[in-house]
Amino acid sequence: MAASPQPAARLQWLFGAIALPRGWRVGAGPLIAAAVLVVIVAATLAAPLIVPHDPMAMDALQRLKGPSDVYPLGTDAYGRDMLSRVVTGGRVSLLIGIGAAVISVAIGLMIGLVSGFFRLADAIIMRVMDSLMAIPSILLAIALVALNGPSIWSVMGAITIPEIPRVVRLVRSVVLSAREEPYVEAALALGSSMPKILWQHLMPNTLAPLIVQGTYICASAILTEAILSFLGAGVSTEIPTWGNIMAEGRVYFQLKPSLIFWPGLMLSLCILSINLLGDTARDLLDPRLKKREA
Amino acid sequence: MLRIQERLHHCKGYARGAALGLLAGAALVSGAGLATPAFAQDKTITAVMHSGLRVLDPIITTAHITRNHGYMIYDVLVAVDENFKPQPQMADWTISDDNLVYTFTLRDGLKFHDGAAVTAADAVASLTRWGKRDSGGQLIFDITESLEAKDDKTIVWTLKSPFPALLDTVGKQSAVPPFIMPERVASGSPDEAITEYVGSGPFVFVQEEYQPGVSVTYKKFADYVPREGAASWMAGGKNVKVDTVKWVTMPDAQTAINAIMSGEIDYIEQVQIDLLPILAASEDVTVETRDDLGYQTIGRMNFKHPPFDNKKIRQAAQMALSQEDVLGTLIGNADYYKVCGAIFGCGTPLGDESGSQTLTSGGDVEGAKKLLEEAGYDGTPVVLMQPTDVVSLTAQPVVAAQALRNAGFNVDMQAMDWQTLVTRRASQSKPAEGGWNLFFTNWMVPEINSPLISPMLNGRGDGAWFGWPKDDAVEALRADFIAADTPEKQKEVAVAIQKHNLDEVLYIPLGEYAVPQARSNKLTNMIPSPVPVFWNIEKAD
Amino acid sequence: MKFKTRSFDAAPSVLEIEDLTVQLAGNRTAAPVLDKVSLKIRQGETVCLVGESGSGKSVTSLSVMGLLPKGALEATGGRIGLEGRNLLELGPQAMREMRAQKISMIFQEPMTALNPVMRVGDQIGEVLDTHTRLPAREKRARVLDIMNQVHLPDVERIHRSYPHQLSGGQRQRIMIAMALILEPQLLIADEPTTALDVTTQKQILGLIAELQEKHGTAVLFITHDMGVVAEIADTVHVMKLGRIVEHAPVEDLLRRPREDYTKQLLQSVPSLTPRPARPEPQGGAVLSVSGLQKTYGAHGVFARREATRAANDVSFSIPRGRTLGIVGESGSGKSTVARCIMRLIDPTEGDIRVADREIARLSRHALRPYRKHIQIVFQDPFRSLNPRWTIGRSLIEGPLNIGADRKAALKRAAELLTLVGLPDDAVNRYPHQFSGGQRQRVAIARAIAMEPDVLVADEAVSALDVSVQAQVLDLLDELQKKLGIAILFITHDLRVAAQICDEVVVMQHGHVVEHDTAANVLANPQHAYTRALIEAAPGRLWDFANFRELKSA
Amino acid sequence: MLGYIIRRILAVIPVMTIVAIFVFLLLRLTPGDPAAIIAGDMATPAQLERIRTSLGLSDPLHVQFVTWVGLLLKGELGTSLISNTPVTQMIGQRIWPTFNIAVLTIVLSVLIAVPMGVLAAWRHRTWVDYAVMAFSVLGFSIPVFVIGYLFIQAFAIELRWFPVQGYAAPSEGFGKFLARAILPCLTLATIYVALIARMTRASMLEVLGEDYIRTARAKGVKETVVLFRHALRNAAVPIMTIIGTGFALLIGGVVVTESVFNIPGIGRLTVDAILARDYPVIQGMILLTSGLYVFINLVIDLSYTFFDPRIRY
Repeated sequence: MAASPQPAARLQWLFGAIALPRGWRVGAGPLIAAAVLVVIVAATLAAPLIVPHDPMAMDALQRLKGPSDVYPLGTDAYGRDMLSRVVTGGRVSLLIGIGAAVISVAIGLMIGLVSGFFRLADAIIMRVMDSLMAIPSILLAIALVALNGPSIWSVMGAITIPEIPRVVRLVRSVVLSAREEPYVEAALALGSSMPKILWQHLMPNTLAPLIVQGTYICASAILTEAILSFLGAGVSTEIPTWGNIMAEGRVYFQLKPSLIFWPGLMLSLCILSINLLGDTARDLLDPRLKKREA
Repeated sequence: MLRIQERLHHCKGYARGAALGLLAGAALVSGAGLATPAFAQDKTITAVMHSGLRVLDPIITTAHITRNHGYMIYDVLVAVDENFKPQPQMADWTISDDNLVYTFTLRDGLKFHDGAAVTAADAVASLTRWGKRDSGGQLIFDITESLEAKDDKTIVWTLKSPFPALLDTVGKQSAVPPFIMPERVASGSPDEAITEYVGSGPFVFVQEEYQPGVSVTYKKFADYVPREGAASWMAGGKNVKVDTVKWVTMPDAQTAINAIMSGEIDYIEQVQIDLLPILAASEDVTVETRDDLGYQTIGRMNFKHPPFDNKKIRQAAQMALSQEDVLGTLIGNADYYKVCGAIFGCGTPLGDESGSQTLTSGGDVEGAKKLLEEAGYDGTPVVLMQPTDVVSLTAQPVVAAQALRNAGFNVDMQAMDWQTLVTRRASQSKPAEGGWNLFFTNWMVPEINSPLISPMLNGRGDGAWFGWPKDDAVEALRADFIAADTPEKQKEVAVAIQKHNLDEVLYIPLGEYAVPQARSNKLTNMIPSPVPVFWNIEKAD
Repeated sequence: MKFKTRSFDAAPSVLEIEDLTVQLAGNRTAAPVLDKVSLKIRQGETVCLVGESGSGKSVTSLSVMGLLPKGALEATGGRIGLEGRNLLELGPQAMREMRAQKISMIFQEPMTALNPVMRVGDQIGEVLDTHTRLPAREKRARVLDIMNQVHLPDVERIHRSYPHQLSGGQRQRIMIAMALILEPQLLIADEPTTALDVTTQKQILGLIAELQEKHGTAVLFITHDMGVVAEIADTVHVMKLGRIVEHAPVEDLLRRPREDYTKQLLQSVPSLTPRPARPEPQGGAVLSVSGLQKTYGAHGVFARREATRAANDVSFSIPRGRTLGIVGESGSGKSTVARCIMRLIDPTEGDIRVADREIARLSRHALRPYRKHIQIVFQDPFRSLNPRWTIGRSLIEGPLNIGADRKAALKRAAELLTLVGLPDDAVNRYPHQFSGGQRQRVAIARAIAMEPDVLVADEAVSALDVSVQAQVLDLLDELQKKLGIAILFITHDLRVAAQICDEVVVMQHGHVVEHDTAANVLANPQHAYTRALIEAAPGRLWDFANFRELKSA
Repeated sequence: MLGYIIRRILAVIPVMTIVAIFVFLLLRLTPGDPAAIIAGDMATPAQLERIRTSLGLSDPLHVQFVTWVGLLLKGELGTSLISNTPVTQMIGQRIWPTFNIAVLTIVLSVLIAVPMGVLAAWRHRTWVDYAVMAFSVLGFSIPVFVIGYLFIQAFAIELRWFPVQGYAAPSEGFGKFLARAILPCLTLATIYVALIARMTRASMLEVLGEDYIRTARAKGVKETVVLFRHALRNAAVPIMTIIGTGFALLIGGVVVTESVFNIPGIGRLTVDAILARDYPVIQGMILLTSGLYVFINLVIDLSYTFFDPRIRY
């Protein structure tokens, strides 16, 4: 281990004891994935500036048209420009994905830390988390969206809540195993207080797995948004998302597959990239795999 | 299927524990199924209807699928034919000269599915229950002196004052026809759903194969005696020529189309017009319009809250809208929609298009802007409810929102599922506090083709339909209509109501459209009718 | 001390390794892992391969077995000759056939080397399945026979047991049975007793010798323990950094080491002779423990486990500037005692007095001011420092907790690093940039930064190579002299205890069986268990550091 | 073991209680009115109120809750507000298609995914590994309804190998069942296969680095035996765990797949019930699926003892 190349010292807080595996190098896959993601994110961020049409503007005479100079990807059932919608749709989809990841990780981290270190709280918290886990997330999400109306925030919330127990469990298990580490016991012996140990020694251990988990949550949130839209419980169609563009287009699947194809392609490319990056991060950060390489 | 029932009883009997008992029982006996007994010689029509059947009481609900179910297993005393003329169905009638006493006589051979004969008492109970529920029925019962069974076959209905449209109302095919049920069933409260489904209609409901929302099976009622004569709408001889009719639900329109093309089903009640090109490729399937009257799509404002408590602003909104834009987006194919400014429907006896020029000619955005300015619109947001899960209602709000914005309205379009919408539209709260300003819905033309039955023309304030206009003028006109005893007079009043409606903007007619059906070419002789009926129809092998 | 002296000049050679070179896969420019290693083993001979960690001992053995990790290491040169064939040139199928039939191997960790989910009888039988076609009954008979040969008790029961149901010694016997059932010519034993207690180690070493005798097997024995070498070797090869630096018959090597490295290695081996007694201490005890008891388990409605007493009625005290050792085998309760004293776990009964204060029943919060008086150094140098923190941050954590100024604490940290023999710029570096011995120094510096009265060293040198071990022991000694700290030294190694302790407590099954001065315990043990421990210590009659027999023994 | 099972079953009680309270409150706070669905378009507010009263929806919340819990304790789930059918009967009708499809999916997934994962781990960092990983990432990245449509288009419409839609019970003939079930199962299996293959690979990679694998190789055992006899069984516990937690995923997929392939299962029942605010059905279904989830995970935990003799409860 001592001889293997080290990550830059600046990243040490994240990598912990884990060094880059011997001979490890980033393959073409993750690089392409990162490039794709950058392009998609940049395009959606700049959507208002670059799209050729107002993604909401309808034209009853231009319904379901094929690609043309005016409409490079054709139009949808309301005569709206597909290209503009697909590009704009990424904004909300990515917002939901990233939002769900960040919120569920943040909340899960807090609850998990508490649960991992305080036995009394643990029993209660874990019962509640078990219950939340037991409710099928998609049903919970549909019910929550029905409750709050199909706004972006309620969809994001509906996707976030079922993810929280998973994050809590992850954080808790990391904390439980890390608190057995001698350096934590040493900190205890040095008179450090519980909150300090929790935050300074244990919390950083959870960051690497949480980053990995966060990418997966992000990917699955984007996918869940699409499924919720499919089931009629997604974001209001007034705001295009990849999910509701596909949901609107699914009726025309045989007739005009491009209505599903383009948003589907963007969505899949995006999720694929996020997942690939998540996998790469995990390979990099997972000490168990590391052990095998050493 | 039967086995499942037994098993359920078994579970209840012996494992009356947690609900999980069901699961445990289920897990033990794997591989059981919902076998539909298949008889090779049976002629079965498998039909995909526009929605799943969940409510089996055709009186408690106005849902079309339940009404259609009602026509399968129940029969009616009187029914209108395709010329809008009431015809005898279960009963013939006589009317006293003073137009106050209607005497109905049941025809011979009428039997319920449980074998009992249909009696006048059954009919009286059924009419009474219906009268508490149906708005047209309520009008009649308001002036009813007595309704009684004189003997087993004779029903006497005595009125306090004449009601010229009584037969039309009793014989109407929508939304709540007075289906005749056994007295023991019909004597229940109209607010509590019935639990026994025995009728005297041409088909028998097969309880064991009923799966709410998924499928329902009807068998031919062997003892049904059809009336003489050809079938015409709900009237005439209901001759059943198949053994079984099975309604199945397919939540995915694409799936249904693929299924009819591969011969897995025989009939689709409503085909989405955009998908017709797929069916055009099939030689085995015919696409046609069963019902020429079709549907009217409408917008309704809330009269209780700003900005639409102001008549000028209502007019401005109406002026901004274009039927062509709405229909073009909703339907797309001009063969299947029709710009029509008549609130009673084009092609109906009362239909008239007075006052609807802006609607039918593409809207007048400039005029709307001017009106808005005159009215002093202060930018109060218009809360527009958009259902996300009903295909035939998704386009109207989107198009309207854009038109209203173009005219200078501040529109707050809120998406929700249809169920939330129907709940919310019943709320009289302020729009910002869970109320609303504008929503859209569709009616079958026969449901709105007369001032008597069209719910939007009720002007009784809080007692009116959602939107709650307080409009004494329209109430007076409706009274005139009830009193009108010739078709000419009726038409005259109807035209006045039409003009009044478009001036007051009680509701905005947004045009008519037809929904084609698709049938396998094995099916023949299906009669044209607003209600899809399965009598007369034949199926080739 | 009696060494093996049999001559193998006439014996045919079994294995001949010539100029074996192993390199990192795909990286021919890096220094080779094995550099032209040559080695010869003759029939019946025991060849010991000694060296510190990273010297290439295990890689050598894995090369012979053809088990080098794929894609990580590859043999790039030389020859491994067995029965005239070059093993490096054999295909996978042919190599598989060699294994267990011609060469067998046993490994260090009998816990992990056996498949945890297979019955041990089946695991032995699998060797027969793989290489022979015996009928089931005969197969079973042979398995039971070899199990008898390795002196397993109640073989019928053990045959159908899973590894976790057996003790460490039994598991290693299973491994040996598995390795020898087909009577291979060569047995490679890779640190087979390192994970075992000394008494078990003695039995296993005896067993290997017995079977070797019986079957005439040649043994390649890999170890870092010179004591073991002295006990079993015919010939010794010393490895360092992938090369064999010296090889000789065992007695020659121990008496007349030629290379400096060998000498250094031998001089680092701590002697079993206790250190000279130090003057009696003045002043009272800084740590005193009385009637300490720790009971595990046995609550909960459905728990069926019986309560286990990990420590029972343990009492001792340490004066300032003195070292008390707790010695015992695994499961003796010595670490439990250490953790109770540190209040990392809560003692069930008994008193612990630190700085004149009873701390056994203080709440976690109330305890915090007393933490500074007693500090601990753990066994594993890789896990006892937070890998995400710089050395400096780790060092000032404690002082900051007791209200020190950050700047002053950092300055003090640099001083402490110098004190433990590390460059003072190490404050800005991370643990992974240091070796195990250096990290252990940092851990010691962190502990003494609190200026404690007592330092608990829980197996603090057990994971280190002997040469490093010696340095760390010296450091502890030096610090004690300078700072007057009392040390509670927990170890399983009698040699280490002899070198550092003034007093020794011997523990067995949670009880203290003997408590006396180090000299008395080692030279004149009273308890049978203590005697057994001492007798089991390999090479106990040899004074490695001085290349001669132990005089006083 | 028995003590453990009893303890686990007792632990189900608080979990299910929390689920029950949570679901009940969630639903009752949801805007929506089953009476409006029952009554249809033309109902007046007064009529709705009367129907609501007759359904017991006008009672105070705690009264409704007590009524419902009373039913539960009697082993009943109540009656659908919309269709007036006992919920147990509705679930009884609808559970079999879902159950059969789910079982077939799991079997299919395990049969496909485990060998894939084993192969990938064995051939770590070769094209085989990369191909398996690529597939499994892809499986996570395409919405399940798109996969369903693609399968329909390819196998039902273009190739005409299978029917487009529908469900047939195994009692109608296993061939008929299989013909209709195979496409939905494959659709559902895609994500499940991805999940299990990943986990199998990861778990196998870890196990293959263990000492006893080296021991097995040192015995001269064949590679296939090493992989399937020694490694796979040791790698089984995390794989079983993921099969259990993946059950939740399966329910999500079932909801969608049942729509796409028109299968009358409990997934659609639940979605329809949610959209119609049919409270007793939703409550019953969520209780059932939650209970099922807990039960399956208990069974899986118990199965660990089969794979790993060290685990004793």
